[in-house]
Amino acid sequence: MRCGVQSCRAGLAALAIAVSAGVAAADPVKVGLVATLSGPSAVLGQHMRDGFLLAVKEMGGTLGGQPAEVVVVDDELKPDVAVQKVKGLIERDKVDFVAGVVFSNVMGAVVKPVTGAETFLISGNAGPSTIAGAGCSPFFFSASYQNDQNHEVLGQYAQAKGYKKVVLMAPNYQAGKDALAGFKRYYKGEVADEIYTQLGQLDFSAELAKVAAAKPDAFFTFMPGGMGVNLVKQYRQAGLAETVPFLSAFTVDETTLPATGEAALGFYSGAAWAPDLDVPANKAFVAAFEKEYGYIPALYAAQGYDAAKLIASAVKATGGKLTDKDAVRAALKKADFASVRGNFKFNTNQFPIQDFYLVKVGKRPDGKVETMIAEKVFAEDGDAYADKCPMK
Amino acid sequence: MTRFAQTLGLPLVLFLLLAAAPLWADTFTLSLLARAMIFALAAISLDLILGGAGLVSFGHAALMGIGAYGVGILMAEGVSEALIAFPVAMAAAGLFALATGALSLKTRGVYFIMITLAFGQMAFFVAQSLSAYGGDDGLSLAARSLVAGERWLRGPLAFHYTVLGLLAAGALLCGALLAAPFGRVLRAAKDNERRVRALGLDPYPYRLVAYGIAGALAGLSGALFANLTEFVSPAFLSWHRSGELIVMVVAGGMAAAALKAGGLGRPGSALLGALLVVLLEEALSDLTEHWRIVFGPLLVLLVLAGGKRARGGRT
Amino acid sequence: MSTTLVLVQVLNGLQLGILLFLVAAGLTLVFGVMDVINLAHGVQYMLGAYLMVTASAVTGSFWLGLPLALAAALVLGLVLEWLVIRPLYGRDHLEQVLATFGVILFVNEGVKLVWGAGPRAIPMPEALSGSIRLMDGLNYPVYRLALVAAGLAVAGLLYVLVTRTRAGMLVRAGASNAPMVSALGVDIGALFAKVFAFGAMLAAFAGAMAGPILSVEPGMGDGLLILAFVVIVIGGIGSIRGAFVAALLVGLIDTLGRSFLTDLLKLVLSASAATQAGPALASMTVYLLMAGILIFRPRGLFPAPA
Amino acid sequence: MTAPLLQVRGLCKAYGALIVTDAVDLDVAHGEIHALIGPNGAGKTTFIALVAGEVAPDRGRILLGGADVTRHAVHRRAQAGLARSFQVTSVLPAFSAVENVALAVQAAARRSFRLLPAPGSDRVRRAHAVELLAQVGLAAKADVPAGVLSHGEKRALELAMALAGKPRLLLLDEPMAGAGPEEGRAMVELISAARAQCGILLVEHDMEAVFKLADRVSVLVAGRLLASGPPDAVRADPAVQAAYLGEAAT
Repeated sequence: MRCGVQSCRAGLAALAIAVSAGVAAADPVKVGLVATLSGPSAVLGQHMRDGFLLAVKEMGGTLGGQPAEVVVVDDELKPDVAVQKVKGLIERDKVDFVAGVVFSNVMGAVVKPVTGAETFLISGNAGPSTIAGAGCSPFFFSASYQNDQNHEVLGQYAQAKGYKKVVLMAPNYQAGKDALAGFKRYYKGEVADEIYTQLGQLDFSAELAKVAAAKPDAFFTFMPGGMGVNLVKQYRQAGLAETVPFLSAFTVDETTLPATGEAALGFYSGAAWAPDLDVPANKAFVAAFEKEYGYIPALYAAQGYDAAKLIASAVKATGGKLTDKDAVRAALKKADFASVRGNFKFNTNQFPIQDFYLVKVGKRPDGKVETMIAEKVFAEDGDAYADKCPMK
Repeated sequence: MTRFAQTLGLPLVLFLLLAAAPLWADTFTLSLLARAMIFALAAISLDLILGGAGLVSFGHAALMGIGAYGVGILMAEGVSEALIAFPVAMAAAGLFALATGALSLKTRGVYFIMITLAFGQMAFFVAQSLSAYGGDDGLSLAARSLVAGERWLRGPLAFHYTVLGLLAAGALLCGALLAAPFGRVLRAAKDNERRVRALGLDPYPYRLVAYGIAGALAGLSGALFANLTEFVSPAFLSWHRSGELIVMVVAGGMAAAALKAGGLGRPGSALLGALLVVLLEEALSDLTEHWRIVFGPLLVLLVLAGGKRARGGRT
Repeated sequence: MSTTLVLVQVLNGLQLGILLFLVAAGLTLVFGVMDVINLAHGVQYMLGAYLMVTASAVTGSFWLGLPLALAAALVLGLVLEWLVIRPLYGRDHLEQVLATFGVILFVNEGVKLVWGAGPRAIPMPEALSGSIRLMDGLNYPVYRLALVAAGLAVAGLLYVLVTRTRAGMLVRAGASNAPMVSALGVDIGALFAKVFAFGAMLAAFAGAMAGPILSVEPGMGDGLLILAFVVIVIGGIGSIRGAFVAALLVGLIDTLGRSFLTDLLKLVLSASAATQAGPALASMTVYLLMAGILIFRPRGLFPAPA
Repeated sequence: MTAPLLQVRGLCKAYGALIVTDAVDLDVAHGEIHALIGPNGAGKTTFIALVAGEVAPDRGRILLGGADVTRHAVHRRAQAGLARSFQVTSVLPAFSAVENVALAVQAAARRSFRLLPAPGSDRVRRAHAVELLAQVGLAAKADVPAGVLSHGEKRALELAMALAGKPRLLLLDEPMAGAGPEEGRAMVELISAARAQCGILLVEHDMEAVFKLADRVSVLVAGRLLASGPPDAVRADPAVQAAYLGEAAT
């Protein structure tokens, strides 16, 4: 075996865990955590990793009573690199679980190599429709959501609110198209314009001029990462924030709010979680997270945290006998852990059934900006693709 | 002896090491080596035009990507046979290279770099808009290609030797092309185009044919790459990947020149470059998430220490 | 599409063009004068933005932070020239590409370690934070107008520097015949260092100015570097005038393409085909433009005298 | 009598207001050495470039062996039997001397589009290349990179490359320039020997060599042909003496 897997491959955070573990007697549980840790989107992976590692740390460096080894790998947001890395996790490190994955295109690339090797894959974020539907796998569990759901929240909200005319905008790639499709599944009014922008676009002045010209009742967008930061600031600067409500998904959250600051105040998003969600487990999680890392967790952190807790629950239920795949799967399906999202159970396609909220950017008493629950839009919502999954 | 080392020593050693790899490597290392060898094939094809003909293409990843999509799309349409898909992939990439090369080769130097980038980007955006084949999310292959109806490529050993064999064939082909009268014209036109014209030779058709052959070989490497990852994605065509291939070729040329065992325009050096870059990246990224902070200065040092020796390679 | 909308998009295009010009100007000078392909120019733009993040936070003011950030960028430019670029003069272009690529990797990772992986912001100066009413129903942010004005001012300044001063004369002469200039008894090494650092500062200025409207994040210079190369190649390497014209051309075509191409396609294609092809084509317009220009003018619009 | 090998008729070339070639007529016959002389800046090198095809004329015609090649590209003229040396030597610096000549040999044999090596015929052509090198006295330097050869050796190498194509017409642009006395004498002999195979258009400043070698001399001054004829007649021409030789002789 190579020099202590944790120290070599997981960076400093995991090293801390290994040291604090101190329980080396039992067979360790090995988890490979795949996250995007380089490039402009690195912050999403960082949230997810920190959330996951926090959970492990809180459990004293164990998962379900067994000492834990977490191997963190950076997928570089390149699908082929991700495939190479998960092969390393499975064939070399012989991990029991692969967790994480921020982006759907990376998930699309790794889902087969992982589940094909009969290793459990616990998504910490990406939930593409193929895996939720016909391509579902007994070895795949989502600790996050199905991609469309967050968009549906806003569609439902816009419909309920009685908006007559909206403009939609997303980057020109599959997730962007899915986002707008998800919104339109519930919104039945007029769509004045559907704007597709280039992925990684910096400047939205051209598009925002079109939005202003269309004079819609509301604006819906899916613009993750740095693109979202630019859009939010430019939306505010174009003077649209006062006139056209800004509805979004994965655009204003705790990864981008430090950069957008107060420019995002009053902007809406849809999510299954927000830092102020009133659940005991969540209160503890947010407090511990801020204390540990010095920044406010985003939903990626919450999902990473839940993913670790989910794995721990299965390890515990099986008594650490991870070779019995059927038993592990049955244990995972029970989702017997205290989710920071409160209500959390698995659908037949092994995606969660959970509540979804409209969240709004607001200021905390300490002056920091975060997303806050505004209203519950869906209760115990399953995704639209579960029917197509042959698993029962 | 030096002459032998310059022409055959380095590639021979590398090929022997690769051929012996299954004796000691686990399946993960084998798949890592397969990745390195597939990039090496692409790097060797790039070096044919870059080192051999002095044409720096910044769109080589697009050719590789076209090959990968060739396999992916055919499989999505129900054609899993490698004996059909691989030649189609090579033909598609080769024809794209010929068509874009016919226009690009009217320019020189940095203008050539940028016009090949432009065509590469166009191919990238087309791949991104192929929503029938996954669009930006890419396309999963149902399984690896069949060879004459057999599941030959699915075993790690067979896959290793298949890739190694095709890599060796590609290296031999490029080496032979460069040593032949054809390659002599390419190399001479890189050295002194005016003189070559005065001898009654128009470099254009030679360069175009070389570009087309390089395209087909890059397409082959793309076809293998699709089989390795069982996935194709527009990211395969991105300019970042083209830049990585250039880095492999140039770093390999410089490293080989420093060892006095080759230089630009020698397949063995491109092979060395690809192996070095892929394996070093893997090794460094195992050590730290911030491996680029080490890798970047290594490249700078290689250039600063390598001095002008790299130019003494095959010309 | 209304005329006012077109007008606003033209302004937006100009503004992108100005930003591109600021980055491309240094790139084309360094390339034209010293024959160095400096891929690290994009990270100098990024560094400008990050330095501005810190400088504006430390001083608490945009206006005090800007000169501080520019001075720091100038110093970093000199250091980079001394450490990496100077040994590359006269070397093969490919070696320069490899070495400066290494610099990109290092700096991109470095800023992540220093400033964190997440996007950062530069607060907009109060005085410029509003938007003004250009025409009925269309507001335009003051800051963007200021950015255009600042860019035009820098372009004018550059024009005067290059055409009216001794240093500019040497730069122009150096671009076409470096040995001749050094034969005139000019310390060509010192001239190169100054030009390089000045180019780095221009890129940093672009980054600092873009900060309040764009997010400051690792790798933000990579995409812009490619566009800047497109600009200098269209303009003709070494030509400041070419870079200016090409930057505006690229800015306008890119912006107008993104805004109107899909709508234009709808006139000839079905709506679904247009929304399918439009954005893909809009992403390509800049590259189509470059390929088209190079096919007919293989050395750009304003080729340097051979 | 058959048409002269090279016929230049009314050739004109101007760069802006500067007329560098002004209605020049000139012939070179097979087996003849026709020397073109003139003061610096007379337009000799431009004239060579026009004949070789590197520069397109504004007006006039160039016929090679009776065929009009005025619009033909450099390489097509070369294929039609036109070989040349350059004023500033132009070899393939990274190639060995024998490789330089081997390229010329394969170009002449029209065997360049052979994608794969064929050891047999490659060896034959290499032997031929070595032979040509021996002709110009470079046999000992066959494997030396051309870039490190002395100036005179590069000149000789260029000549070997030119002869490899069995050219009908040889354009030599100042072959003596920069050569030492020994090398100069050797070059005169080489050129003299080459006359048997082809016609030669020789641009040269070394008057001793010109009058030793040339069958005919033309004098170019400011783009115009001032005089043309046998060496002695040209030497005696008062206009030539006034414009050119007078100053050169003093």
